[in-house]
Amino acid sequence: MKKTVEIRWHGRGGQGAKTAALLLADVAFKTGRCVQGFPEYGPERMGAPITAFNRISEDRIRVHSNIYDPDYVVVVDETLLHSVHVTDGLKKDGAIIINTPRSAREIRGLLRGYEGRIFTVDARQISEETLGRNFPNTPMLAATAAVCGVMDRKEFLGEMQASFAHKFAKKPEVIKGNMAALEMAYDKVEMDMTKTNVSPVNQKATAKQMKQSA
Amino acid sequence: MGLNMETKNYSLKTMMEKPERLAPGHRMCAGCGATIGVRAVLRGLHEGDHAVIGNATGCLEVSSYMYPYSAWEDSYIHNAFENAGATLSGVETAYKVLKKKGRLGEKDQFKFITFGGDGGTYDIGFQSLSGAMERGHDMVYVCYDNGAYMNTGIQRSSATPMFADTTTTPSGKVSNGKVQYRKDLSSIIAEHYVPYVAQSTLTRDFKDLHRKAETAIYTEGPAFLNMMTPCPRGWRYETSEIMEICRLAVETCYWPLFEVVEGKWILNYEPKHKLPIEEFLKPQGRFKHLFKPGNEELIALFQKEVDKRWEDLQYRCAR
Amino acid sequence: MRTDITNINERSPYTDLTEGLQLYAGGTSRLFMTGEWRTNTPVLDQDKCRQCLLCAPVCPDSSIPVRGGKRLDFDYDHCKGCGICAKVCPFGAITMKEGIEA
Amino acid sequence: MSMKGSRDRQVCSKAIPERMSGNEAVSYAIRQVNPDVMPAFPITPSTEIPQMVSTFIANGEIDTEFIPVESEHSAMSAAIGAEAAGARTMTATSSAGLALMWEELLLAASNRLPIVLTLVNRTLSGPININCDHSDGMGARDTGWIQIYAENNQEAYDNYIQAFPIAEDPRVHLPVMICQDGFITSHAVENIELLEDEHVRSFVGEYRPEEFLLNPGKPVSVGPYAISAYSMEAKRAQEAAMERAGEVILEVADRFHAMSGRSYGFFEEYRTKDADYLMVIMGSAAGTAKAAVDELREEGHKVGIIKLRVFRPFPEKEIAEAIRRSGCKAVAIMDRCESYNGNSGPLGSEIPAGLFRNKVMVETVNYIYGLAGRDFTVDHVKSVFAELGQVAQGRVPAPNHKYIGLRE
Repeated sequence: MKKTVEIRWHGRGGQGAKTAALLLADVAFKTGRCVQGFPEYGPERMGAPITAFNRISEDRIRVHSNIYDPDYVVVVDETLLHSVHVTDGLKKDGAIIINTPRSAREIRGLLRGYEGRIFTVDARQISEETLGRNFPNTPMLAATAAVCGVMDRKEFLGEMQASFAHKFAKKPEVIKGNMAALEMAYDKVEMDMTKTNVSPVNQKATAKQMKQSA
Repeated sequence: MGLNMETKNYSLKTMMEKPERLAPGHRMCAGCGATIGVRAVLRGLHEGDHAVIGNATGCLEVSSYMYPYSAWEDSYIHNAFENAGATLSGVETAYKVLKKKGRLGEKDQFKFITFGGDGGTYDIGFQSLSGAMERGHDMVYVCYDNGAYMNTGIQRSSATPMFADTTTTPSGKVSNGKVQYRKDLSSIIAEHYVPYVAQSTLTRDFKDLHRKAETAIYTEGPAFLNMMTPCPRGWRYETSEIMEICRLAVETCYWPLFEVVEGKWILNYEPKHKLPIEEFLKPQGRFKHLFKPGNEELIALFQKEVDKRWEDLQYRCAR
Repeated sequence: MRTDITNINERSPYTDLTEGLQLYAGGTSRLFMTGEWRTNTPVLDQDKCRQCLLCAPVCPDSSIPVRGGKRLDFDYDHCKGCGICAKVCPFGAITMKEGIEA
Repeated sequence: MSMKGSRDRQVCSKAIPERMSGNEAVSYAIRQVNPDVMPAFPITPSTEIPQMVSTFIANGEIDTEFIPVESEHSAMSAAIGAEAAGARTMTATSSAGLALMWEELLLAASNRLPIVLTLVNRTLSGPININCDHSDGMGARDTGWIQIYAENNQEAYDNYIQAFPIAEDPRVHLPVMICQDGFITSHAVENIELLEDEHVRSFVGEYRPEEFLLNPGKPVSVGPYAISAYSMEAKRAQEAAMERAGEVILEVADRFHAMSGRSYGFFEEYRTKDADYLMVIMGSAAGTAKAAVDELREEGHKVGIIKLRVFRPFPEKEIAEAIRRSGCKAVAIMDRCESYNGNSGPLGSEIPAGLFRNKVMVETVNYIYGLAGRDFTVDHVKSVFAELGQVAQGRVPAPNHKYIGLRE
């Protein structure tokens, strides 16, 4: 993993993009990383577009500004693609991860000439299948972990299992569904194969998708 | 409460025997009504009980604790003008926690009484008072109501009676003094549904004020005591006449004596022959202009308002 | 360290004042003689006084001490001469005399 | 009201690695200190603190008495009553909340009450805005409170724990304001090293004032009217306490270092040795500035940072000495607050005055940045140092309190 990975989340107030960013910080912390997880605050209410950020690093993070040139952009709600320039400043060798049932090919048209890598995952479908409700942030968290490769699958799922066990101590029945959502999203996240310049960071993810598409 | 209450067999002799809790040497005006009232309220404290006295900025405060001279025999805190309620709620909460944490012994009994003029109580300190009453602190808030901002030189307050001549409602060629009726703060605090609210003033044997002070102090939870204490300077009457002025306020039903115990309204005194309001207004220079020929209808208006409020009070007490 | 205000006066250096001007004592105002404000002075006629004590509670300056159920003479160190006591006395036992002397 | 501490000889505490927001960190410290009384009124972005404390109380984790007052003015009023009564008292607020307290801030200090206030810095209206700048804290800079600013959640936590021993020291007896940047640190989850409960408790010690309202049979009078013959002396005595606060702050920092291994002073000098250009900055932006300095140093630029931690008492001589020692050519003075005096922000006024008084004649440029949450980035820091170079070499005149990241 490169020295500091910077991630920018786009979602809508109430969808849990902030929570996902904090959960990612959480799990990265538990795997020994230095982390930052913070939302961009305003008086916005339910439904308004919101932004959240992660920095994940091997050393203590001192920068306290927002992220303008992220390595990764995560879009929790694809309807934002019409209103928000989600790819602004996104690094050339970075990637965007979008919650959508559509293929990356279809999505690319909405990205204002963005040429970098696109990963898609149908977080809604996964969430409804595993949790019976639309909690897109849980699958998006797993997809993001898979793509930006700050930790490996086993490490990630292990830590999430542990934190769910703590978080849902009073209703363990929901743990299984949440874990299933994470695993499914981690494995199902798909890269647009029209692009070839894949950084070593994501060989794993890519290889995995080769298998699936075969 | 109720147990060994002194007022059960009240006698001026035994009450005046009690050690004085407001020392002489304070700088209040000669003949000040507030200090007479404060002394009476403090006599409501049982001997051996400690007290912390709070005080809003005002005549009483600037005159009773002028460094290094304090007239207070008990612990005393003055903070600012508008926050006597909040300040004493802090003190009372500290008492609770020091007891809880064992830093005060079981036998160390403290009572909490704060004094504020009508400025610090009806007006600028109203929010702080309302908050403290609503939160249910075990304290007594005593308003010494002299019907204007006397400390700053007799400006009108929401406790100033209609038509009073004050420095911000002067009577003049085209003015008859204050335009508005006074705010009925006793009722407003009663509507907070606190355990005890009472209205009193200085009476011949001070039994009414003593009983209400003692009841307020020894009632658990918040209590409010509204005490009319005339100000010779602001009301412009002959200084020595104060007790007569108070009697007339009660006999004309301008200042009825009542209390509200756990929401029950009780009328403590009903004049056999309710005196006309002129009797109360006449000796006071601040109402002099009302007695100019042609102003009879102003006095009639004043009487009308007094009657209305008196009937309203009788109704509440009859409920 | 309780406060002895006899050591605090208008010539005391700032280091001698109490912290935050707090007083660790009560009733220190007794040392301030408001009796000097007086222009009229109440005089008690012991023979006329029936010890009803109606005068004691009306004194704004706590200057009518009561001991053993009886009022003593005025505390002229503090009495400001307002005349309320004379007014409330039912027996004419208190008269107001011009000047500061009883 | 002096203080008899029962503080043990300091033993080193085990570091507990955690991750939490600045508000969580301060609340965690509050739980460890278990203060006696906390009156508070919610205001963004400090609201989480009274919420978390209320939860600790609801779960019986602490026996603090929380007073849900009806305004911030009443919060500080009740705090004054509780502290004078002998209870260890704290509150939390932001922005308009602190502004509403203003009158009471002065009284807390002049009554010499060691209250602790945790301030989550937010701009003052108007326009109304919930984001960070230092106008609230700076607005209270002359109220007689000690003010200590934090770069991140760790410092907010560490400063809070040091606040009580500083405030309650008999040489000081002044209230302490612990400041951290609203949202930027208060709501950002970051790594932190916590201390063990028992070490924090013994570090802070029991609160045992000598004189207090609730001392049975020993009445105290607080809050007099003082004629001119006493008032000026009282204010001078208060100023003397603020002067003494400096040494106490350093002593407490030493004890804290012994326990935690983390050292604190009036300010932190970051790569100032042999620096040509310095930046004096306060709060979370100092971290961003350090990151920029590292990059610039790699490119061969001799730049450094002075991160001001203690703003009151103002360590004028020490700052001047540090700048003199560095031998730098020019200093950028960064204000996250406007003074509306037509010349400079608060630091832009006080630091040059200090340099002048201490005969350190170096070029200074005052920059205003980050008002009402305007983001402040590594690139901004670099642009400031670039301009500073131009100014020092006489290529451009020194701008007069220039705004950073402003649309012009």
